[in-house]
Amino acid sequence: MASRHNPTKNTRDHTHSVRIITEKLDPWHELTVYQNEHLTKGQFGATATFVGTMRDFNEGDGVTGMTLEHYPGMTEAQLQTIIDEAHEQWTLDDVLVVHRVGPLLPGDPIVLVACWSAHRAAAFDACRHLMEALKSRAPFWKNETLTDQSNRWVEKNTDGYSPDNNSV
Amino acid sequence: MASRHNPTKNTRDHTHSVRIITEKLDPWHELTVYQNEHLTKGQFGATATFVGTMRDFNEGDGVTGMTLEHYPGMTEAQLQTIIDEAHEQWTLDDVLVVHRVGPLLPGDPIVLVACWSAHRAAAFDACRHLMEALKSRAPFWKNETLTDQSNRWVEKNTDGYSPDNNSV
Amino acid sequence: MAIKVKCFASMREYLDLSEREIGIDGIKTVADVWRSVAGGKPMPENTLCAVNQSQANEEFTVNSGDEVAFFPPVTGG
Amino acid sequence: MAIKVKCFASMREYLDLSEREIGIDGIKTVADVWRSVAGGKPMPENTLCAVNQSQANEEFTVNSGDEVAFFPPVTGG
Repeated sequence: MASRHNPTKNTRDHTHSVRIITEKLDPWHELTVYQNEHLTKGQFGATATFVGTMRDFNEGDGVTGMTLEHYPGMTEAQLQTIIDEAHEQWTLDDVLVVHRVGPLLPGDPIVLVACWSAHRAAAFDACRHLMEALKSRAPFWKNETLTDQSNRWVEKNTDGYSPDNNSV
Repeated sequence: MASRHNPTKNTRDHTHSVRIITEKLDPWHELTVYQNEHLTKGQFGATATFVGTMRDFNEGDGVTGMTLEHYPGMTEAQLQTIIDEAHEQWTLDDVLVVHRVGPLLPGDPIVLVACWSAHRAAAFDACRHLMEALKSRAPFWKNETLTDQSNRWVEKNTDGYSPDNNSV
Repeated sequence: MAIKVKCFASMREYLDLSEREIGIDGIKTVADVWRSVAGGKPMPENTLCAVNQSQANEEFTVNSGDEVAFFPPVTGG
Repeated sequence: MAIKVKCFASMREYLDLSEREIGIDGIKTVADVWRSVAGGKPMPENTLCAVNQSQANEEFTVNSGDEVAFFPPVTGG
């Protein structure tokens, strides 16, 4: 009977918190499996998640496909650093980041970020912070295939805090 | 080939967006089913979700059970109003709110809020806003059973934006 | 005709009243409804009132057929 | 000994270079590595550099055995 909340802050191994995958990402299945394996029932009260999904449009153009390139090794290291920083800044029970690479189709989920904590402020704040940190610091690159079969590199992620921006 | 994002803002019926349930809430299963039924693949790029889960501790005491009471009719109406307001304020593809009532055990999910949009800022902002609005305006009440078998009403939800608060 | 009165959570226990109908005679406002069912008990600070499932204050006018509810601050989510 | 050079995304196409080893002779910094592989092409604005998978600037000292990478702004998520 745990009557006190005491996540083992900053001392645990977070290596299971990062996964780079080439197969289809089913975020809700990932969450089910991860929560069963890694979270303790009754400890966490708040789970905030974000899923980025490939759209069939971007900057006014139809998009029919996408290839996600990454820097193997550095990607995992950067995500670990970002997650470690989040554990420093907030009291979190656990974090999960799953990112897909390789060829994708519209409607395919690209990224999942999830944060578990006792209270909702930490979960919300950390989830959003992690997502922004991932988009600005983790070495992934998107190459879009447009409806006319041409390809283009997405040039820049925009800030995700502005309500009028055009990024995901 | 949908190359333009155009959610039918403020004109659609949002009644399917609210569910009050007495059975066990599996948020990830709810999201899988709802997304398949109500969302269009390729339209949305961002999904932000929040799940509130019953802890086995609160305000320093061990908690062994909880009963969620609500005001049938007014609860659904208030949640609809809150969701309509969110659709006014942000460009959202869809919103889902599921709240459990009746007896619960530690580890049981209590509430799910999910927002789908083209871009992540709207999804994040709306999800958090909806959760705060639900906690401050929707007529639900928690009665906790403590480890000594005594019962007490949770007296007040606290603000969820402060990093040091004690609420979920 | 009558007014339907509902109480929830700690208010249900405080007034020992879950649901009840009262006559409209002498009732003009939400505060009158309270006096009619509270048996002299004061309204606790922070009490919330609703008329026909919309939040209302104590001065809100009540009509025959209305549903009036009293409850404490909400704690869902 | 040698330095491993990697380029990603549009930088891979710009230099037509995915991965290559170069000798350490005459190489002191990240900027020297660029000159060694770029064939006279200027470094595009916003280019990011990494040494041993940590972000570094052009003045960062490079040693034998290091892995040096060049890539454009990241666009994942």
